Amino acid sequence: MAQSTFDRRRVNGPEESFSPVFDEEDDAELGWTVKHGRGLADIRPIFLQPGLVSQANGSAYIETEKTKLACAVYGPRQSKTTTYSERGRLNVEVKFAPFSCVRRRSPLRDAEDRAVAIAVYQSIVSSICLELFPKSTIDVFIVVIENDGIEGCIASGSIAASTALADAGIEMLGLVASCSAGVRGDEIRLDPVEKEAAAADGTVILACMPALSSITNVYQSGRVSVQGALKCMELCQDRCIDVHAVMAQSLLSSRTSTG
Amino acid sequence: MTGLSKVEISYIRSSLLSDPPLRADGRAPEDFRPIAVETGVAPLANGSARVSIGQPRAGRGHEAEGAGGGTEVVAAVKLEVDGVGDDEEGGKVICSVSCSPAAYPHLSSPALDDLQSDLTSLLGSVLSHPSLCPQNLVIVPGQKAWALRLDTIVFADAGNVVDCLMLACRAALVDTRVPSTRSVEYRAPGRQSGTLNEVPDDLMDVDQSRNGPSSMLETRDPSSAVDFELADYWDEGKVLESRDSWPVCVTLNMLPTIHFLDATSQEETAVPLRLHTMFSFPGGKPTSHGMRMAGAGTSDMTQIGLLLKHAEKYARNMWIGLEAKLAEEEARRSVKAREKFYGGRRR
Amino acid sequence: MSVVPDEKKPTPTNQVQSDELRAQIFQRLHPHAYLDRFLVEGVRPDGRTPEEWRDAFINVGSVSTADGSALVRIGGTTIVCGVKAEIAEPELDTPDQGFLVPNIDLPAICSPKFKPGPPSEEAQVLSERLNAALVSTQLLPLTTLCIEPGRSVWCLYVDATCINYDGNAFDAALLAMVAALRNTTLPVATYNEETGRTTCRSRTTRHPLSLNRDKLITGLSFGVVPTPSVPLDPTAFEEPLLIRAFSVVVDVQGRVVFVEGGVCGKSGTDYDGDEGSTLIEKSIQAAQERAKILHQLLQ
Amino acid sequence: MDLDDLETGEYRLTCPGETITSAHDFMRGHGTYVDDELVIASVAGTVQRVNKLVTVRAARSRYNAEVGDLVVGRITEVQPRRWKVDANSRQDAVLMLSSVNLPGGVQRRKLESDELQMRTFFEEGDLLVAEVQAFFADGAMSLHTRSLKFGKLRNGQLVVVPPVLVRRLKSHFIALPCGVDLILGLNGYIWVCKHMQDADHGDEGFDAEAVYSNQNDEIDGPTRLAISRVSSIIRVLADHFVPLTDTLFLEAYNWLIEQEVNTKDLILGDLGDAMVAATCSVR
Repeated sequence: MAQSTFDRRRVNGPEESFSPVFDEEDDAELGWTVKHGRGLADIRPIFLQPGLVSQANGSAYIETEKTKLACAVYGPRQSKTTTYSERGRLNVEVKFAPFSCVRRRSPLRDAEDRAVAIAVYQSIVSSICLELFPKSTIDVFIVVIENDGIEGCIASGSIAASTALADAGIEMLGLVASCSAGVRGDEIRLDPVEKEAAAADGTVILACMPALSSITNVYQSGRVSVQGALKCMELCQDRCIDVHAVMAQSLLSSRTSTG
Repeated sequence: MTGLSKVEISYIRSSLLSDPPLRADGRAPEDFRPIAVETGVAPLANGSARVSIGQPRAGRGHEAEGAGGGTEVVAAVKLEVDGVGDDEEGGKVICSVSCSPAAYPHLSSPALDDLQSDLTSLLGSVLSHPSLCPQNLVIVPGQKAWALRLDTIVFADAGNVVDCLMLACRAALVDTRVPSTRSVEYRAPGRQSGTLNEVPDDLMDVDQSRNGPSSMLETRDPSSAVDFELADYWDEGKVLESRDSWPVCVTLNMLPTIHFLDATSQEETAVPLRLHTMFSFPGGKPTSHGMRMAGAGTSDMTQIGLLLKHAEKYARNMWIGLEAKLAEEEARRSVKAREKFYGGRRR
Repeated sequence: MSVVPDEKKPTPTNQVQSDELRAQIFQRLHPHAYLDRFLVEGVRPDGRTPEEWRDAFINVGSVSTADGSALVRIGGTTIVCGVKAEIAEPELDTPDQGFLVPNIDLPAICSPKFKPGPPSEEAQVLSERLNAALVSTQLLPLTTLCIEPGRSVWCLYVDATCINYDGNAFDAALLAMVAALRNTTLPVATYNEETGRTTCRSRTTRHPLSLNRDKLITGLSFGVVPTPSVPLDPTAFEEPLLIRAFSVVVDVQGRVVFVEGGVCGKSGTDYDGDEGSTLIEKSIQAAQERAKILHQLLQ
Repeated sequence: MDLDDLETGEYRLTCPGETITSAHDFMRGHGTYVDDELVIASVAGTVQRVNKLVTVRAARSRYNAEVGDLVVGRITEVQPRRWKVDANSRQDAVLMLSSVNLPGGVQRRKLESDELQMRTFFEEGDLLVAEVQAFFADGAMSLHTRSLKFGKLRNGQLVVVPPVLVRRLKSHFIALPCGVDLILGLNGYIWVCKHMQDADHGDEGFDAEAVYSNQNDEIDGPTRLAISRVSSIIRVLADHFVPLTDTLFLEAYNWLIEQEVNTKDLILGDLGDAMVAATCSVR
């Protein structure tokens, strides 16, 4: 929104500026009735392509309709810190492009970047064999190009990060797939878009390794009943098997195309 | 502190897995250390609470390592008047956590910053969720609202800091009073004013603050209320509307076959995987406000299903305990507040 | 990682692998000599001739959260640019002019040489050059961004983010910014005298920006190496080896509107006056030809 | 126990800056300084006098090492030919590679290969018991583990108490009858572990595998319970600022068993008070 502080490292605009205000307002209640022609248990189609960033050790670009983000993996490389660590360190940094949200984001790091980074970190950290990389750091960088709900962002970010790690040839226990769900009343919708998530009572994000049927992350917000949350997790876990297939397919086809 | 040695970690883990499970201080897996709650600790705040888990060994410095000690947190709520943006309903909850460097003497300052922002984002994602925003933070619909700043400070961390933080937050929020306000309206003379005047000797037309979504219809009406004033009355104000929804947190530390509660720092190091669950029981009905898995390790559906059932039970016990304590504190408080107000007047 | 000794008879596949390995080691240890060997033969490490451009690709309007957007790829270099329009008060001395705020971000994702955090020196210099190019050419007359003189104007934040950095970010970023601006549409905004507020009527009724059609610009970058050739469109490997680099900005009619010395490379061996001017003439010619192709892409 | 022989026979407490006596008649000791011909306290604590020497013993301070002290420490860093050890002192202590027993005989020479595998002996976080050997010029203490009594610690847990509570005893290795061993580090770190058999001693019996092992032995439930009990006793005694002796542990332990107290209730406070009252009054 407003660019409050003068930053001599960037080209600066006016001291203050505001998002345009529209006379006709969207009704927030309409969020849940958003039409997108998919069933409650359907997720958005995933376009996933590994190896897009040629400079990185591994990378992936993911697009699920309006959620678009790129992820690159650098490492394992020597940790900067001097203290010895027996296990490798995983570092996840998330950056939203200034134009990625409905309101312009200031280019400075904010709390949401960090929140998404922590969630993605939790999703993928247990899948990596960090004990094989003493003294090393694996950097995972994510740039969100277009954001359609923080839930989708975390889920897609985890998928892209896991794919990029596999693309970088880093040893892992399994691929991490992730899926989100929104609950309103008794109705559960998988992979909600931003408006749906805003209109929902609560949301659940699940990350798991379908190959090992183990869960690496559970992230629930808003209000949900225990039964509702468990039901969401089960539905998400089922859907993650499909996501896993997409990930495996994209990795295999990228391998065969590059020879 | 350089963490624990491998043998210490394996000793803690194997003790927990032995039958019956055993912990360093003799507790059973589902036992908490003694919890102390005190509200109204910050006189200048609109609501505040101090919570400690385990016995704080204040003033004994770094000996917290290995020797137990306690986790101690203070939470305080300050209300600030804030403009309402064009597409906002008004009222917001802003959380922040700061960690005293004394609580983490072994952390470098960037690591401390990271920890603070991690805890802040955890608290914020649960407590600042729109579903918890109290309706009565609106002062003048479409114009002004209270911004609720919930600041917490971690004074000592001997493990299980998240549960302690959430307890302190709930206690402080329940302790919070929103000052009574009345909207002030400027009207052309001669117009009929249908106002309810609580204090008759007021000079201006006053209108009792109208809260809730019903008044949202008038936000674009230029002749409606534009400003407000504070009521001068012994009562400090009204409680927050969603006070029965602010959740408590129970952290379940997970080993493959068992789980345990209220881990000490050593236990947290030895058993990194945990599940934070936030529950509230408005009207006795359990509602989950947040779940976060943290730490390296994996779980599975059956374990999580089981954990959640247990978590609900533990959270309910904690909720009931906290409610009883808060009711006690409240009784004490209103007497104190009344005395303070009239005492101040007489002087 | 050891080179297979010569006396050993390697199997054919081993032979290929070890040759590749040796080339890699040579490239890492003596990058200058490595590049020179190629240029002497009239080719470059990526197979291009020194006078060859990399393929360019533009995709516009894919980011729905932006008021205008473009994705540009030149070879491996990928840049996404989005325009966000906001409303601001104009400066006192220019009450009828809006703002155009171009910035480029080179995040840690795009290359191992960038770290997370505030903009690197390279990003700061690039932002300044892009700003200079966009402002000096008057591609977008700022008066067209005025809503109510002295009260309310549009402020266009043109933010480019590099996803993959393989050299020549200037060309790609400028192309992305111009394409994004061409793609940008603004809602109809009105200033209400009474309330002092600016509002837009509808999200759907939108108008494109009034760009100066004949001022559409493209940037073209060249490198200077000791050998008498000017490798254009340098890659990330070549960039640090150049002793000089410069960029030419050409408009739609082929007029040169902007020439600037580059950021990378160290000064030192300069060409003699004559040699230097023919070099520049040659490059400008190359730029004009290339510009035609890019303009077609933009249309 | 009471060694100070102030003529008045009473304890005197003092604070930094307080004048104690004249510098003409007395010599200044630790915890004091001389200004304007007066001996002035520089720490808060009790005044002690031995003949003409006046010292102030701080009520609470970090550990002040002396040569020959037994300490329990934790490795913080592995450096070329040495380990850095946190021993609750002003500086990290140093354990030289040459001051430890290495596998293959106590007297063997240190090889380059030993330098390369220092982490297989001690790594970051490991606890060890050692003796203060000497001091470096900069005041850092040098440790050694060249005895079979010393080395890596296993099979138990660490309890930390203020160093002043650990008195110098005849032996700092205490075997309690409940099957629990105690190692009282003079630096306030106390190791509580399962009783070790005084098995085959002698240089030949030196078993590198066992000395540098990162595996715990099999420990049964009752022993674990006893370890946790003893640890709690130490914590409670330390909370009440009671100097620790071997007899005290025994009495407290027996009291706990007699009263059939659940260990976890000790941390609740009241019971701890009762225990301290019961055991300390006996003496």
